Amino acid sequence: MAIPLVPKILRSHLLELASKDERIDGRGRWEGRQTKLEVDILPRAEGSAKVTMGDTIVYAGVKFQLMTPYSDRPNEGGLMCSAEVRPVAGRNWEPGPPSAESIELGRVVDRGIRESGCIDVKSLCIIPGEKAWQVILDLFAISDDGNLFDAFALAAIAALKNAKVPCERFEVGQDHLLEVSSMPIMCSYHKVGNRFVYDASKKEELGGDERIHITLGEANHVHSLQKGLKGIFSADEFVEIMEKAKDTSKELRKLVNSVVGE
Amino acid sequence: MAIPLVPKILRSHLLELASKDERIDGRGRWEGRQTKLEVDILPRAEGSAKVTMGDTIVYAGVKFQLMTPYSDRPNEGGLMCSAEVRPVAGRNWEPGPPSAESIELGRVVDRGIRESGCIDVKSLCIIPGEKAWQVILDLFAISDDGNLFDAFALAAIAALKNAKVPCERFEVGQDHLLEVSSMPIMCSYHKVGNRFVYDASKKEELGGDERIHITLGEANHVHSLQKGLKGIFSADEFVEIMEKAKDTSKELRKLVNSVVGE
Amino acid sequence: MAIPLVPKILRSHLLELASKDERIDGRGRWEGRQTKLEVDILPRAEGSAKVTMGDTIVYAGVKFQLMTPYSDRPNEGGLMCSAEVRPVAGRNWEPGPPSAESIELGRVVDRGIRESGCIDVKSLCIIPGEKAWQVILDLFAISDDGNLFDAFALAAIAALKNAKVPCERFEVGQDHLLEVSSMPIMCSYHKVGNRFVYDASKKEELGGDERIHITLGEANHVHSLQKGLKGIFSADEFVEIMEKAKDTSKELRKLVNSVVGE
Amino acid sequence: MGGYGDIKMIDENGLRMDGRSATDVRPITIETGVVPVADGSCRMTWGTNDVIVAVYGPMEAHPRKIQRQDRAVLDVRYNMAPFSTTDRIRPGFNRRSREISKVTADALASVVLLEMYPRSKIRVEIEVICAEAGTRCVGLTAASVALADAGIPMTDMVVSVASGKINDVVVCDLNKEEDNYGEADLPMGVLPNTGEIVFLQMDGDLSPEQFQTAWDYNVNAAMEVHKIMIEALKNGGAK
Amino acid sequence: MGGYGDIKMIDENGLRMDGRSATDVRPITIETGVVPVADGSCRMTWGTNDVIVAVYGPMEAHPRKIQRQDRAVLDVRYNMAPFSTTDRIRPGFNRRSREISKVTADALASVVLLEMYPRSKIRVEIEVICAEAGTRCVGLTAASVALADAGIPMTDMVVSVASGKINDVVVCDLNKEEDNYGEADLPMGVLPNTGEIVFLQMDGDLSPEQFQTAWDYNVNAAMEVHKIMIEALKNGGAK
Amino acid sequence: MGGYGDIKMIDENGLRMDGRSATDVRPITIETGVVPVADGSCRMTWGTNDVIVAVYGPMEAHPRKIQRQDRAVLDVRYNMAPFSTTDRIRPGFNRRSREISKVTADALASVVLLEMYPRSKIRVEIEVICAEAGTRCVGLTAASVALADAGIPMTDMVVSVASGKINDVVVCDLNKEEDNYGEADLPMGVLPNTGEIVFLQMDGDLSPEQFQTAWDYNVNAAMEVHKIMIEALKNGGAK
Repeated sequence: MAIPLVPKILRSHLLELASKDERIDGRGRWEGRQTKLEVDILPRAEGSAKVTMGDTIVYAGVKFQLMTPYSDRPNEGGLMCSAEVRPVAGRNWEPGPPSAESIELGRVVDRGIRESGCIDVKSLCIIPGEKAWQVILDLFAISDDGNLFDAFALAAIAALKNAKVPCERFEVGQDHLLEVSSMPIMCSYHKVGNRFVYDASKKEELGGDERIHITLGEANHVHSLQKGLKGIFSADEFVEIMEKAKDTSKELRKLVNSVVGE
Repeated sequence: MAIPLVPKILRSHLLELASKDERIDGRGRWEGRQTKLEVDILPRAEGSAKVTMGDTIVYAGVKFQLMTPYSDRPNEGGLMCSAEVRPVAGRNWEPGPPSAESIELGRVVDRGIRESGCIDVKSLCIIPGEKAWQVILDLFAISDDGNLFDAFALAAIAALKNAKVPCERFEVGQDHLLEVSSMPIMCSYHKVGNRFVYDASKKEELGGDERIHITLGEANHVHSLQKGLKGIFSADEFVEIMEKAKDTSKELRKLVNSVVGE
Repeated sequence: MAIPLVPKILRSHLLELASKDERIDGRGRWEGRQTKLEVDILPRAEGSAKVTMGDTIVYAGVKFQLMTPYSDRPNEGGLMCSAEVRPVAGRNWEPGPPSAESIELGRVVDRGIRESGCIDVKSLCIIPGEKAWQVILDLFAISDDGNLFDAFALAAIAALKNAKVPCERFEVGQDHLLEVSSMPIMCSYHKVGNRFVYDASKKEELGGDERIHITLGEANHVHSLQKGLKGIFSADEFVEIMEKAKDTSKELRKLVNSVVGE
Repeated sequence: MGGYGDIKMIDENGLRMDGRSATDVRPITIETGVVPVADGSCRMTWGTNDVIVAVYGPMEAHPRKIQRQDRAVLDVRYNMAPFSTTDRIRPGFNRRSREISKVTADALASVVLLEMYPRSKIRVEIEVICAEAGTRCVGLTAASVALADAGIPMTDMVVSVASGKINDVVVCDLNKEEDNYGEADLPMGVLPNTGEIVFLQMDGDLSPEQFQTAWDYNVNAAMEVHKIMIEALKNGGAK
Repeated sequence: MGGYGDIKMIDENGLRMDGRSATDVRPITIETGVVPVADGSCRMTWGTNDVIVAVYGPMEAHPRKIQRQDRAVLDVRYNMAPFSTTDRIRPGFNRRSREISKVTADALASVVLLEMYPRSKIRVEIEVICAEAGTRCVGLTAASVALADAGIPMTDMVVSVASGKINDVVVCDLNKEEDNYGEADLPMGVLPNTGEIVFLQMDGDLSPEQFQTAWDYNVNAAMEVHKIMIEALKNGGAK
Repeated sequence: MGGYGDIKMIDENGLRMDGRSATDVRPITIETGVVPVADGSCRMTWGTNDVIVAVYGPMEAHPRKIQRQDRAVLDVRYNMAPFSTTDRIRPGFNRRSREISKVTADALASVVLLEMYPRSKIRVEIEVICAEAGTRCVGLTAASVALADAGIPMTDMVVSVASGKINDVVVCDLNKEEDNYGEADLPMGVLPNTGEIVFLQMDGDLSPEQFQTAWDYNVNAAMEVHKIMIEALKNGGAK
């Protein structure tokens, strides 16, 4: 991303708002933006989802390819997650090889999905040692107004739960839904004006400090964490956002279920 | 290419010449530069040609490799066309990854050859599903004084018509000439001083506007078109250059035949 | 490497010292820095060495992989030598794709090893046409105070002589020492203040002119030469350093034998 | 161009497999303002094609060496999303995309009043979310709308349509199946106010007469598509 | 995280295969000044991990466009040498290394007084010569020591430790075998003076209670490791 | 160096397979002005080698960061055309070409009076159109001629020749077959006015005596080749 030139004035404005416990768009500290989830919207993908969180808009698409299992894991298929933020998504996203920001974004979302074990790679095996499915999950941002992490993670799990394995096209049986055994949900918190807020907007990201990404599964098991950007936080601060993440992840899980069915 | 710094003065000079229906090197509007075609001049290539058009000089070389046909087209070999303009060819051609200019040049010349169907990829098959020829056509500019497009296209078809399939070296039968069933010819027109001229020199390219590339086959069938660079043209303008292209392509076809035999 | 900014003053200082037959660190013209050779110091490598020459420090690591022999050489394995100078090694080594300096360094060290024939690639074959060893020699600089060439070459031959072929891990027999049939030794000379000196330090490299690298084998057979950098030298100058290289290579050969055994 | 086999793409009544006549264009929808953070944007669906264009700028051109003293730089990127086709597209460098980006930029630069913004840059980002056939035409047309949505002055809009040939018959606006088995493709970019051309490519095989028919189909279709563009810009904003 | 098979990693007495208790850290050595040409450097061995860090700077940041008017730029690279692992690592671009470099830089930037050196650059080069498990923690910790060795002012050192889970039991500082079969990994970067956190990653599966245990193990272990760091800096220079 | 099999490359009369004696050089032709748009150029054929060199400059060096205040930058590129060898060469980055470009630049920089053109750049483009053996020598020699053709002042020309060893016999100027089966290769760049050296590489195996013979062969051959170069420059222009 190009270096944004305004953050100093923005920072002091955000600090002032924080002292009155206010946010730049009027939200409460733990309040997310309006979130809309649509699925099955990409005709060429086997699974797809679109997430709109305020002015942040992302797509997720799931494609399948046949692969030969690795010789040391003959009973397993593969899961590949690729996140791209192309320059379409905002003034500061530039063309060229992936930036460190973009790599971190992709890897953190990938770990949230992967480490939850929601896709059992053994279930992707067709003929041991010979043929297996590789699931490719592509995340694609159209409009970045902050918190691409949560938008990507939400679109990712919804697209997976909505994906049909194209057995017929590849002549290996009948089409069926991809098995997704659990539902990891990511909640991200950004330190803005000396305290963490949920679902930071782009302005809050630009004028804020560190961010913390928490991926929770069933029974509030932790599957993935990441602290990003320069900044220091205390154990107490962490305990507070972890508690909030437990509540928020429950609500988002309900949203996914209401859209794709349980 | 590096950004040339003189075009403004050059543009007004060209405009003035155009108003008197003159060209910077004294040629008539539809007059090409002196063109020399030599074939079979690269000892390591199976087919080769060198084209000299005024001070523009290019080589074409044809090489053969064995390939396994693609599984969805088991009866076909392949044709690959690669055009390189390395910094040897002129002050403004710079080292580094291929520029958009260079990519367009290669793809337009490639389409002219490919879309004419002059190489029947089925004739390149040796054993269906197992072995086929890949024809590799390499275009290489030594001196760029304008209109590399036509020079490349002419060298390309002459090198193909002159190519010997090296069956003996690869132990798959006896050497024979590559089958080339038709002869696509490209004619390029550049808008210089508000009207199109044929075979623009480098100076005309630098100070001109858009260019149009027309590839014609037998019976004046159109095989490939490309409008390049910023500029607007009318249907009438296009009709005029299309008629000229019909005449010029006939002459160039004669030249090729006179050098490589029909 | 970034362009160093001090060499003019440095050059005249070195010139003055040379006129008194002195060197910047007090050494004699043909005197090398204190050299320490340690082997078997990398637990994850099958062969390894660390060379300390004054403040220049490098590692060499040998790894083995199974490969399929090339179809035109079914009885041979492979030897690959890769030299990396990462930015850890000094202020002027920058990140990014390998510089021309770095490529030359790697290729010159590689040729010294390869051309001596010390590794017989036929001895690396396990099953002709099917399975062979690929020996990968990685050279890695930790601290560059000049003359990485000799440090790399010394670490390379020591690591090879110390390498155990990991047959057991790959289930192709019993572990055994890699066969190394001879011991090429590189000696490098740098023109500093109008005369060549042995084992130039970084300051001498920065303020000097051309360098000459000589790799000698048994009976003073020459296996590899390289003249690097801008500069002119005479046949007499060359004869002088060649004679010195014969002496010095003998001593270094003794050092290797004393550490890894003959 | 494929031209494979003997598949019949046009029936005895001159109708195509999707029921269109030779001159019919596939259904089109246009929506502006779909990328909220952009200065202008547009989503265009055209048959099963789904293309999103965002425009950023005019803004300062950096690094300085890309600046032009007398006009704005127009930076156009055409890209297909990995999930936009049946076989996934690997992200990264791609010669086809580079060429389409260049000819699209050349076409747009012919109508955008770049001289009004010296030293600045205008970015046009064309993303194909779902591809059928003719994505370069959809991208170029949608880019015109997005530039208008961003308030960038232009001498005219560019409307791009491709006619082609199947079973030796010229038809307008090939769909996917027709494109797979088609024998020629002639994409053009037309200025609706003057009928002039700013974009032209072609490959395949067309006799001089077929070529003229395809050209005429394109110009006529462009006039129709232009009406839909004007309507969308009048309605403004996202639905 | 692997989590494969039913291998027993902890015996009936609660001891691990290498004899450590759940809270024991592997043996650590620290030596400064090991890269003579650098402004500061450190070699840290931690179990079989062997990591070398060199610090260059503060020096002029070039090219100028990377300069910041109000502070130094911290340029951190984490890299694994090709011979540092059982399977050779190919040199070159690597997404994992890029991410670790970034989070390490973010952690160090939280404590280094970058404002003292406007327009300059500080380079931190982390090279893993031999890898066991937890290389990112060793790299970050060793970088703190190397920065101190270079005389770069910091508000505190960063001490990084990872606890994890094997056989459903939380243990501190996983070794290689434990990491291969482990079910979770929680690397943290702790400031010993305040107990605050500047580095945090986690993957695998931890219940809320297990998570708390792993967190506490890390904070306690960091205090121990910090003592060794202080001792090494007091001794100074290479042995 | 190959050194394969027992092929006899020298007959009982000491003649080589192409009829040359041990010290004979292959036939050479030189033509200047072959790249009309360049400031200087040269085509050199040497046996079946066919090499074209173009020189551009002195011209302004940009970007500015590559400029040197006290001299010109010499930018040399050695490249083999894809059709120059029996097996096609893929265009693109190539470590061998990068090294040859560097040592060629180093050799030429030793004789070109770079101090006469501060802040400027001289580009030397060496293109191997057809390769036999010894392309680096042909390239370096032809570059000298092209620089002279461009009027760039030099203290001397560089003449480059390689001697080698086959069947344990030292011979001058290996041809392709000799190179394939040869046991050593010693390319040198000689200044004909002084007999000094600006270019030197070697690989293979040479005893001290063989080495001296090969060296002498090269120096003598260089004097002969130099005459052809002088002749070509006197004749000037393309034939």
